[in-house]
Amino acid sequence: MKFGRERPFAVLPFLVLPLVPLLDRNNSHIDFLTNAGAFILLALGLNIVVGFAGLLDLGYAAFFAIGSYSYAMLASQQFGIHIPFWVMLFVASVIAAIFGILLGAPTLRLRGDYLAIVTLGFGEIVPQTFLNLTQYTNGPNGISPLDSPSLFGHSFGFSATPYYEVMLALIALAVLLATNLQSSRLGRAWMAIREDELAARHMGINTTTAKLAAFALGASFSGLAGVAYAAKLSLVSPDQFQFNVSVLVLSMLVLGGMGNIWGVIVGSFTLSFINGFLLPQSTNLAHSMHLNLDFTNYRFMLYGVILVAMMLFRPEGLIPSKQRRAEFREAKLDPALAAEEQGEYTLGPGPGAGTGG
Amino acid sequence: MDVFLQQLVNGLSLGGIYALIALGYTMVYGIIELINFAHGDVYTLGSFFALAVLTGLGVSGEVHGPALIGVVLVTVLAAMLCCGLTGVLIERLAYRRLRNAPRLAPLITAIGMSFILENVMQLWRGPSPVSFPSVIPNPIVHLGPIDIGAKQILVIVTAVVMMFALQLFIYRTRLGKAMRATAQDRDAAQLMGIDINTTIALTFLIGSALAGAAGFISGVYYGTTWFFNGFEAGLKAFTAAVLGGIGNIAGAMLGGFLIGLIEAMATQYIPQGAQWTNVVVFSVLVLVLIFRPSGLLGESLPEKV
Amino acid sequence: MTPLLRLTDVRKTFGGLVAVNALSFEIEAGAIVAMIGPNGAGKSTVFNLITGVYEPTSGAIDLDGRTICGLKTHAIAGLGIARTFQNIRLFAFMSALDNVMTGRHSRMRASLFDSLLHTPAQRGEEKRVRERARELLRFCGLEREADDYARNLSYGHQRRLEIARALASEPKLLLLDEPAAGMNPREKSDLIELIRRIRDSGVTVFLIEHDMHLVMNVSERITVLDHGEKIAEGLPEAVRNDERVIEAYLGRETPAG
Amino acid sequence: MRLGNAAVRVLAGLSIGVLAVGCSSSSTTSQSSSASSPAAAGDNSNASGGTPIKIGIEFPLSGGDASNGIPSDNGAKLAIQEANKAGVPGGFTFVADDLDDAVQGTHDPAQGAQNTKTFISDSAVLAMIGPFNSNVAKAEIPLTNDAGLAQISPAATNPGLTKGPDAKKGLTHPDVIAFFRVCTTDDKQGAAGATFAKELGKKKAFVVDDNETYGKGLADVFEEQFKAGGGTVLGHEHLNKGQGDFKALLTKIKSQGPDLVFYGGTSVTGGALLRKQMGDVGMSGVTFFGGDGISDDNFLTTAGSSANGSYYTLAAPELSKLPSAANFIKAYAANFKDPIGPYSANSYTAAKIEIAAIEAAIKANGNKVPDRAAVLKNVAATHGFASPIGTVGFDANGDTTAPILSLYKIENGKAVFVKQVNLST
Repeated sequence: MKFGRERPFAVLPFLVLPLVPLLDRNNSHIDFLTNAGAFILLALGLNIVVGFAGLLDLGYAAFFAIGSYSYAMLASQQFGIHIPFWVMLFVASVIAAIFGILLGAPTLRLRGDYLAIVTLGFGEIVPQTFLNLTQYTNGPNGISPLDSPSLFGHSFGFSATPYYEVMLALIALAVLLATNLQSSRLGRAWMAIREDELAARHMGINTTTAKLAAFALGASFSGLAGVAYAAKLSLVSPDQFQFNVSVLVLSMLVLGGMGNIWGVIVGSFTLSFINGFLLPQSTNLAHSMHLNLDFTNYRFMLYGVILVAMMLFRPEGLIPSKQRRAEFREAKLDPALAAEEQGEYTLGPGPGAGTGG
Repeated sequence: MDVFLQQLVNGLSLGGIYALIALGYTMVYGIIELINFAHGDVYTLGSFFALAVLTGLGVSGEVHGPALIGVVLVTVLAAMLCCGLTGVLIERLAYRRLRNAPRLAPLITAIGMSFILENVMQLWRGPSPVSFPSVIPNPIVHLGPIDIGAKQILVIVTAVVMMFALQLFIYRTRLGKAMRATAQDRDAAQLMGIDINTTIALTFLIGSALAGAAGFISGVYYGTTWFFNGFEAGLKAFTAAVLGGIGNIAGAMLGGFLIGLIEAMATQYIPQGAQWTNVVVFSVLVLVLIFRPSGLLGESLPEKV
Repeated sequence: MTPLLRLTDVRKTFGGLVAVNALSFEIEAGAIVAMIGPNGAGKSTVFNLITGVYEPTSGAIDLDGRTICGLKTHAIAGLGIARTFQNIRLFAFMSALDNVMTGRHSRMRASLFDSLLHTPAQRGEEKRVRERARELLRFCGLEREADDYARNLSYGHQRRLEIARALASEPKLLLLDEPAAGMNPREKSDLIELIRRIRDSGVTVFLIEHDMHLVMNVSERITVLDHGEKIAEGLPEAVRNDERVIEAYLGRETPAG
Repeated sequence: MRLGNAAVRVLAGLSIGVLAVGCSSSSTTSQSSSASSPAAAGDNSNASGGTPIKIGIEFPLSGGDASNGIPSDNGAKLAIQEANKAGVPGGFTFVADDLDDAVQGTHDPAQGAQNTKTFISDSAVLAMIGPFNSNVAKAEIPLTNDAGLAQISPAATNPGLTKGPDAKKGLTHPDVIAFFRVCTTDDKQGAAGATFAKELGKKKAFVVDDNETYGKGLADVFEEQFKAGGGTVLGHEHLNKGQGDFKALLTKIKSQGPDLVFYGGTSVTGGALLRKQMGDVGMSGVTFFGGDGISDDNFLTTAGSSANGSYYTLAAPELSKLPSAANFIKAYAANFKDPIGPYSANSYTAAKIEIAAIEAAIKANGNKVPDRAAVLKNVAATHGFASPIGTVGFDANGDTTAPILSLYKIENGKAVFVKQVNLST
């Protein structure tokens, strides 16, 4: 990927977006944007696992939980430990990455759909464990309040703006790192694994290490998002990290375009916008017109429809990576390829995709 | 010891439900290697279909005498038929087009279908648990120190009977042979004149019909149903299928009973065990996949390399 | 002198099926060596054993006098064995250039952090690797296809791209699995020339091939495999006239020529 | 090309999108926000032709929890309607600004916190009613405390919200509390439950809860109080979310021979099924006792005939036994289709208190819009306030000074009032 020339354009939003709080003084709007930002961060992380390396992770919310709980336990009255927010960003991403490796190491050799289910199981175990370990986590009550971050002695307080700016900075960092990864030795290795794992091994790629790296990096992004989100909310509770969060983030990827950083951002923002703004506003509108309609009840239907419709009609997403579009489009049209596609279980095309015959 | 035996019964009857769902999972996986994530929701849908039929028949409590057989037959068959057709519809809409797509594409649509079904059921019957008429009388049989409800026996027996019926179907009938051939090698099966689309649709029909039966039985057994039941039950049933060896009919039943037993025993013997059952079951899933991905009864499908 | 590659009494069984039995041979550095044999003789299995896809049931495989049995495929690749595949296995949706750069993986040093941060060292390396990859594409006559998806190349070009990708790792030993399959006579003669140039650049070449004309033309030594066992070995002329070889081939169908 | 064009297009789209959000959102709220900015409100206050003063209301209004939230929401709205009809000093109009904290049918702390921030950032909101659930309150209390926004919950009964070592931990203003409640707390409810249980002659209890804030809190207090009163607690188990088969758990419980099963939680999270399945394992003779979480129709319909013989406490008075509630019940029925809920009157009372506090503050401010601090001060000073649920006031923690509890028994599929206690000290 030749990214150099486009970098100025990539930088532009990060110059403009920080000014939004100056234009829009409504705290709830900024708050909404900040939450959307946390999900963009999650989506960027999951994109490394699913989009780059082609491993379907259905328990991604578990790492989000681990990041959030790390902050809650190490930066609150819970144990009287008060590690600064900025340090915790780093610490929690490392903790999340370690859990990523712990989960990944034994499971990454599994076939893709089995891996998906193992991660799903992990995603169920983690919040349940946080719920059950009452003496450390306050069980269902969750941990609250959490330390408010501060910068140069100024506490963030309850205004959304500083969190918004931090979130933007984290997203900028994540975009930079993800873009770097994509055009690097490791990024190529992931692509190769996705395309043909056996051939990748013959190139000297240690597929286990490369997949572990994807898992760990994806988890660490999620850990970052967890810290920022928990600090902003000043609360963690186990019910914030259910399966539907994992599916929501996956839907963001599928909608925007797996593998494409900008696509993922757009997909993520679009879904957050629909969720946090469009549906509630439509509901309010309906109520004001005395219609007993609650559009927020259709939220999960929406995720479902996105997953199904996108996979059927535009599997490469709204803003696809060129490579992914080719993979999905041409792979589907090529019956010879379809016949060959039996043994491999990654999100990429099967072995020998499209080159044989 | 008495408690142990009683928990054995509890575990087996809970596992019977899982086993019935797991049969459908394993059939679909066996033939197209797809984790039909929506299967658990088809099971819940079965209970709602059954409930609708019972309401239509005006049944609100226990039924006795010959009428019982009639009511049960009508309800079960209707639920099985509706679920079977739903399964076929899902396959047609969400999976068939993706049969040759990258491996995980249909898994993603399956998750999507699951969410759609859940939401549809929520809109249909509301977000709270709905009560279900008990239909079948539930005399308690005292076997020494153990109490077994008639419904518990029903669940266990149904699971075993369905398993054997399915085995017979798959190994003794022409359609079953077509299914096995398709599972082994789709292209070769096609060359031998087997209609792949029909065969796969049939698999979904049977698997989903079994889920419909399970839905009715669980409704009667628990006296309630809920739009979200299928998520966890489905996940556990999948765990059961994996534990038994996915693609293996007998394995699915064995796995279902084992998962039920694991839950019951974890509840009994782990201090404050009730809150840990899910963690235990999903840990079993993770461990089985890591250490014995082919499951207890090994693998019934040749590895396709 | 230690041979570059030595197989000693290698046996591989799949369940009850014996794929390779009591196979021993050596390859000297700097040679072009071929392995022939009827379909199903176990030739590709030998390649898979050498590259660590399978582990031998018994016997030893040494590279430069050091055993490579039990090593993982990627480690063996790192030690200097590269290969192409019988049914081309390119990274179909990556550009030709990216394919070759990926082939360079084991010779690259960039760590996870280099990849994340694009350190100056990483950037320098990327630049060098990209240049080297372009050179290799030129070497294989693919300079104009550098930015095309691998799957969009013509069949002959795909075969050559596999070779370029394999060469990117600077192997000591290059395994070519039926490199001429599906090529027209013109492409075949280009291939012969390419194989010679590769050997002249210092890479030992070991190929499996059905095309007798190509094999006799290019190879310096030939090993003949039938039913997983070596039935003949030697110079092309000698092998051509070996009775067991003729029998093995004539007993079934004549090899495509 | 490559990423180039795509990236540029995306960025353009993104920035346009964000700007559009900014613009459209500011336009959608422009009517309210122009009126709500403090300066504007100050300017308009003299010519205050119905200038709205908002009361933020925050309940689960969709999904399964809506059956709790909507009757409570209605109660608060009724009080606001009445106040507007009676005329507000300064010519202001009260506006009920209600937000839903349910996500996918269940109350959600994060959503509650979000809603609270929305209220806080809208300066027209001078007081807040809600939430219904304790875990939601837990997330909201630090926010309203920081903003100095008076908040009264009609139903969040977890004692730890206001009392105990953790209650004030991390509050910006631990000395100026902003969270109040008119319901009786679970420590009183749990304790009353333990007392009632003993009065029923029960000695060996097994405690089960649904592992949620409310249920676990209630169950913990019951356990403690039941033990303190000389009873034996054989065990305490927590349910898994979404679980439906409790036979294994009940077998375990049965083997220990309790004469009472206490359940902390709601019908939906397992209470109803637990009771139903007690019959299946031969425990129908054991008394089932719960808190207000099982005081709904769902318990009666799901548990069916097995529900009979169960007891539950309600952290509110039995309205039909209170003469003061008669008018409220009539007015509610005249205004709303939804049946009255156990906490409708509490919610009505909460709104009444806030309205009185705001009106007093308006008067004290020369008929201009008062600030939140003045409202908060008035709310905190509430005492001897006559309401449908009796005479209420707040203690130093913000809890009601008139904790009234009622006990019900289920007979023939109906809840029958047994007795009522006032635990005020």
